[in-house]
Amino acid sequence: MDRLTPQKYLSLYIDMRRMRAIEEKATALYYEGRTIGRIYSGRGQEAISVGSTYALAADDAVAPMNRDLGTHLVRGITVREIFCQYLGRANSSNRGKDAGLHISSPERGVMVNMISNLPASLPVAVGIALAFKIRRELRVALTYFGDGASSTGASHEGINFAAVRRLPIVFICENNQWALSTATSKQFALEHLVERAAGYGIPGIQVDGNDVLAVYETTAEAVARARGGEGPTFIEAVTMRMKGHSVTDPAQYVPQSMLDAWEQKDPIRRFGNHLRQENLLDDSLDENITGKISAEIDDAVAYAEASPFLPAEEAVTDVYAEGIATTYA
Amino acid sequence: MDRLTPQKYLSLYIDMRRMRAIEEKATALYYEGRTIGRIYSGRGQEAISVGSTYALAADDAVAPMNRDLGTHLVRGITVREIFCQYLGRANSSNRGKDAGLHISSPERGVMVNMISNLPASLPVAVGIALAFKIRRELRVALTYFGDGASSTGASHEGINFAAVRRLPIVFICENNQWALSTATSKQFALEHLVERAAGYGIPGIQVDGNDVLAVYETTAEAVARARGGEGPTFIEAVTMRMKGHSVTDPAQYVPQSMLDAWEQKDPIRRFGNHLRQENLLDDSLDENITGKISAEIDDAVAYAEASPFLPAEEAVTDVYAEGIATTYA
Amino acid sequence: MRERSYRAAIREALLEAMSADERVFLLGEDIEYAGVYGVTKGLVDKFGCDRVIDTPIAETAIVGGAMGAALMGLLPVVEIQFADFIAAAMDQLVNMVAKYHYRTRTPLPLVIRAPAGAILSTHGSTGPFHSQNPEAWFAHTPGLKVALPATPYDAKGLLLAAIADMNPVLFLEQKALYNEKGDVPEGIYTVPLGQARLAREGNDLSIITYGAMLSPALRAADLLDGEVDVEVLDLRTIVPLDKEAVLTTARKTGKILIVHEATRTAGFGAELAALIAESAFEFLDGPIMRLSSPDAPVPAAPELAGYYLPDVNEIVTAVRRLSAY
Amino acid sequence: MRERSYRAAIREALLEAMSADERVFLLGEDIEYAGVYGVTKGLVDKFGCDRVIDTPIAETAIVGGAMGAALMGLLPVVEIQFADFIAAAMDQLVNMVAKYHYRTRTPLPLVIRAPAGAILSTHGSTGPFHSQNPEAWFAHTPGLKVALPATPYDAKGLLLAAIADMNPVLFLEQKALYNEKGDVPEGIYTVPLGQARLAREGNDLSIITYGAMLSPALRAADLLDGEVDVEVLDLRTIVPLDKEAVLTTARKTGKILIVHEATRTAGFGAELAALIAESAFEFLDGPIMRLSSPDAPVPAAPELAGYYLPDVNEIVTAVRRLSAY
Ligand SMILES: Cc1ncc(C[n+]2csc(CCOP(=O)(O)OP(=O)(O)O)c2C)c(N)n1
Ligand SMILES: Cc1ncc(C[n+]2csc(CCOP(=O)(O)OP(=O)(O)O)c2C)c(N)n1
Ligand SMILES: [Mg+2]
Ligand SMILES: [Mg+2]
Repeated sequence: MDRLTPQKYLSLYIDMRRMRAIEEKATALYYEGRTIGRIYSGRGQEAISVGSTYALAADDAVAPMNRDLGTHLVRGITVREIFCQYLGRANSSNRGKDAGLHISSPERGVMVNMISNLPASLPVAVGIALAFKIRRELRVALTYFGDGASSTGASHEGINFAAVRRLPIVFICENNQWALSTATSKQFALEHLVERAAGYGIPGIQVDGNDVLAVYETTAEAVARARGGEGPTFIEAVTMRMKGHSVTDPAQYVPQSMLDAWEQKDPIRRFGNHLRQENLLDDSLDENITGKISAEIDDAVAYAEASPFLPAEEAVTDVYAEGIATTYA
Repeated sequence: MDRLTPQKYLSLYIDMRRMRAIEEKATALYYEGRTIGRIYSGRGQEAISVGSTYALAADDAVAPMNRDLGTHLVRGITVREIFCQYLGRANSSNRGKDAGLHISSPERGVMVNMISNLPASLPVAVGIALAFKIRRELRVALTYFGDGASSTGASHEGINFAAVRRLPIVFICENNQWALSTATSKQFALEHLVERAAGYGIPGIQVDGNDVLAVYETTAEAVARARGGEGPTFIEAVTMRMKGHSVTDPAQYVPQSMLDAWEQKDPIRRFGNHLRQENLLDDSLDENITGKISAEIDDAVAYAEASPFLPAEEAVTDVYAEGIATTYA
Repeated sequence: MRERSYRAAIREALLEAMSADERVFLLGEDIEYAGVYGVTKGLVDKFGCDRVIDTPIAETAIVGGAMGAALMGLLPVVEIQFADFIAAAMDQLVNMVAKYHYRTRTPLPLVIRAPAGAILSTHGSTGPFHSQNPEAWFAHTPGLKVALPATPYDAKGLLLAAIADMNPVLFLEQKALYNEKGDVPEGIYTVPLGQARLAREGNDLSIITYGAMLSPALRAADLLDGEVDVEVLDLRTIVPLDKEAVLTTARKTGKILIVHEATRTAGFGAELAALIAESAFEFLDGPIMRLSSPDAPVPAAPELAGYYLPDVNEIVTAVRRLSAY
Repeated sequence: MRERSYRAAIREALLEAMSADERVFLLGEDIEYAGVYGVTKGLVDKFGCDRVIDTPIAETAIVGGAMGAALMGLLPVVEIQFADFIAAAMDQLVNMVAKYHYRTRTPLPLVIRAPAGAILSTHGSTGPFHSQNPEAWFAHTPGLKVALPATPYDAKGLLLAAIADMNPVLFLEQKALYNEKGDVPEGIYTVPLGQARLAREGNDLSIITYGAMLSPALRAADLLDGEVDVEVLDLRTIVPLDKEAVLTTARKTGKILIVHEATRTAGFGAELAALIAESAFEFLDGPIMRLSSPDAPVPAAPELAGYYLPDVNEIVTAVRRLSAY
């Protein structure tokens, strides 16, 4: 496993900042009636998708969920692409046929275009790892799922199958304490969800999901293990969903004290402070970053708004693919 | 928990003997073309269903699987009823509409009529336990599933839900080393399947599935825990499927050495020897038992063969129930 | 006249059923809080968490669990958060639940509520995974009943009938209608499963429909007033199907337009067309036409969704085409 | 003429496809050993356990896993042990797999093989959970293709076409046909998805069918020789549907009997009837009739199953009734 050089610290920080700023902008656009679908915010969880995705090599594969905007940014999905998606334009990942952060980009390793049904990407990511293993490629798959999604049969079947075949995959469970209005105490009878890993015979590691370096390092170790043929790892990244389930959810069921306590652990502020201590960040650089991000977002929103929608008749196209997959030649 | 009195030992022994003899007869009838559907034998696993079901109180509920003939016998399903079912007669549990050991008898606490799809009874048994808990009844549900069925999403969802709500239920996983042709090494990456229990936050106990007293005692402890409000227990009963998956499966994929080794641990012979040591059984009593069982079976087969089939037109009846469930009065 | 929304009518049915019969209880994700569409709001305060039970995200455990409770004499009402997610409980539902009475003659009174269909707003539609109309799968699954109420009155009365029914009933709430208002009597009343309602009498042509498409069908009929005299039949339940009502209107007008929001191929409209083509053939004065969503997932963006979903204008056009035949 | 069984034809297709293209691999329960119907027997010896992969009992992981492999450029052929168990993978199949190309324009070449339909023997039928014909669910799921080969020739050719197709294809092997023999050429050939086959020409009446019902339909037609001149159309795939062939035979004879083994209500026969009632109405000389299993689960006992399953005699009776119209 490579340790991150301090030089790279700044890009982690910037990507977390970008993630938050993009989601804030998208939320504002939602209220203006300008987005397609709802916004699902990963506020407070930025360290997870950003930190973990940094641990992947260029030709690894990742299957992010809807609070994993950081994954897209780290893999090089542009802010323009993201706003085109939020605005449902013809040039977006789903071309307006689907909404939300259902973005994929095979050429940049964002291999699975998530769907709403939970956690449908997980078994697919397992299949990607299976392909790597079949072809003896030293590549790794990474996927995410929620504390709530851990209760589904699909998560069980996928993780168990990966464990049995020792597939090169890393499962990150983002335990953000809530699944919509449901607290984790109603989701599982465990003190720590990571205890489930032992039930699959794979290593389980709990990590502070608000500590981007810890997330990076934990993931990098798991990725190295997967690449080394040692099979899957189950990482529980403990964090907190700081907003409602979606932009329409006031989340009154979340105790304010809980939000207050977690606000203290904000991953961006925390890492910012660390960078300042290390003399990698100061006010002027931070303002500079803020400015760059906001320019990037302004550009992207303008670009997206200038982008056309798909013509209405395309509502019924592309249900099937054309061409043939093999000539058996 | 009640310890079994030695006086009751004999009935455990007799029920195991009955189970084996009934299955042998059913297998013979299959080859004569006289049964409906295939026979799935629990040979070698008799201690599990017999021993565990003895641990239930009269108004507890049980959801057996197709190798759990012992459960039916212990709950008082008659041998006549069993052969009527094997022969698909109108007076059987499924009246010929379904086959195999898909028997239920609500009044005797065999609450779920299993289906082939694995392990569909498990979530239903969880629902039974939920009803007990909702109504604050001190009753317990018991269900079985295979090493193979442990890989399904349905088993995960059911066990986890029961764990979360601390429902009064006992899950017995009959690890008979095989799921059709699939060895456990291809089913899970655990040394012992019981390790999965910890992943649900419930007690897991491994028991020698060929030791009927051990099965009884382990189950009785779990039942007591459930009745005491302490929630579910996951029991792994380690055993061996001594026949093919069904009567049509020669099971050439099973190493002969494995069968030979397990033959030494035959649960009936083993318990018989124990009874002899305790002076509860001798040759003449054993012969007497053999005679009684074979008379019981002969009677049952004759009875079943004399029983009519359902009239053909009833193929399309009873798809829906009549009547109303509540008048809201 | 006591006006209530479709949502309120459903909540009222739950509340009155739970008050009248303590065996009735609710099981589902996030239903303590209110449910995504707020239908179960406040019920936990009245009935406690033993009767309004939040579950993990586990549709198979929910449906199987409800069945177990039904076997023990309770009357479970399940909420699946969106009809799209019923697929995650498919095996329990079609194999265990639907076939149970046939195999054992043990009744399974059990209701599965789920919001179905698309909503179109300024944010586009509810998209491919929160808009589906899977009723045809379940109409093709013997052992299940399927209700799709089109009005607040029916929503309450059909739900009360479904809870009182001895069989598993899939109750597909039309999410586009949650805010629609209509006459809803206080107290318990039932609308029998299997009785269609003649929503509008007419002589020239029949629209057969159900669920969210009733209201555009009626609007289309009004728009065509004086031009084509349109009869509109609201099926209310597709299983049991009121075949008599379908055949009666077919025999009366001889021209049939079937309208539903679900996709076309092998949708329930096909069954209606087949029934009529087999049993009212002699009375037909023209081809049996179907209007539905096209054979594609439900797109999200507004223009795509507008194009995709059947609406009043398309119904008007179809009626004109058929009546000109 | 090279005779092979339907089972052998399928195995040959797998073997030849795997030999010709190393991206093709198999995934499923117990397929190393042979599979329950012996279709994959011996393939692991030839191709090794990296290309014939036994899985845990986990239909959702199997279908999802196959999709992931397809995304990486492999060509997975999944075996679901019985079509009845596809329900356990429903969510992956209808929501993730079926809608993927529409949402992303990423092709998903992926075949799901599953034995469907009942077998009747001295031991009764294969019963409620090993006999089902779920094709209509999937015909109502845009994004999937559905093949139901009726002959050994088509079994091989359609499977090779399915593997070469860029879309997810549900390949429903008709388990009643596994031992049926027929002409099967050596080497790779494909039968295009979406091309029906006129299995018998006739002028008086058309039977439209597919899968296991083709053979009783042909026998019925032979029995009626001289009395009614029956045309028999074998659809081979229901998605894509060869609408031209359906409408051509409908226009030609004007009398249509649709036959399938699946249950009646909202079965695929309804779609065929609806298509004809809409697009060949003027040519009809009588009601469109459907013959199918009744709306009930598949019973196990021999007499029940005999009564339940459609057979030659019922087809003959139905043809006579319709031709007398
Ligand atoms: C199979 C399925 N059931 C229900 C839902 C509805 N639903 C959407 S998100 C959600 C909560 C998810 O919680 P979690 O997995 O913890 O992810 P988080 O939203 O906290 O990131 C639920 C219940 C769904 N999408 N899929
Ligand atoms: C959902 C589902 N998938 C596949 C099958 C086919 N099948 C029937 S039994 C069996 C093996 C079961 O193994 P296990 O659970 O260990 O039970 P055992 O037969 O050993 O008692 C399989 C794969 C099934 N019945 N249900
Ligand atoms: Mg969560
Ligand atoms: Mg086993």
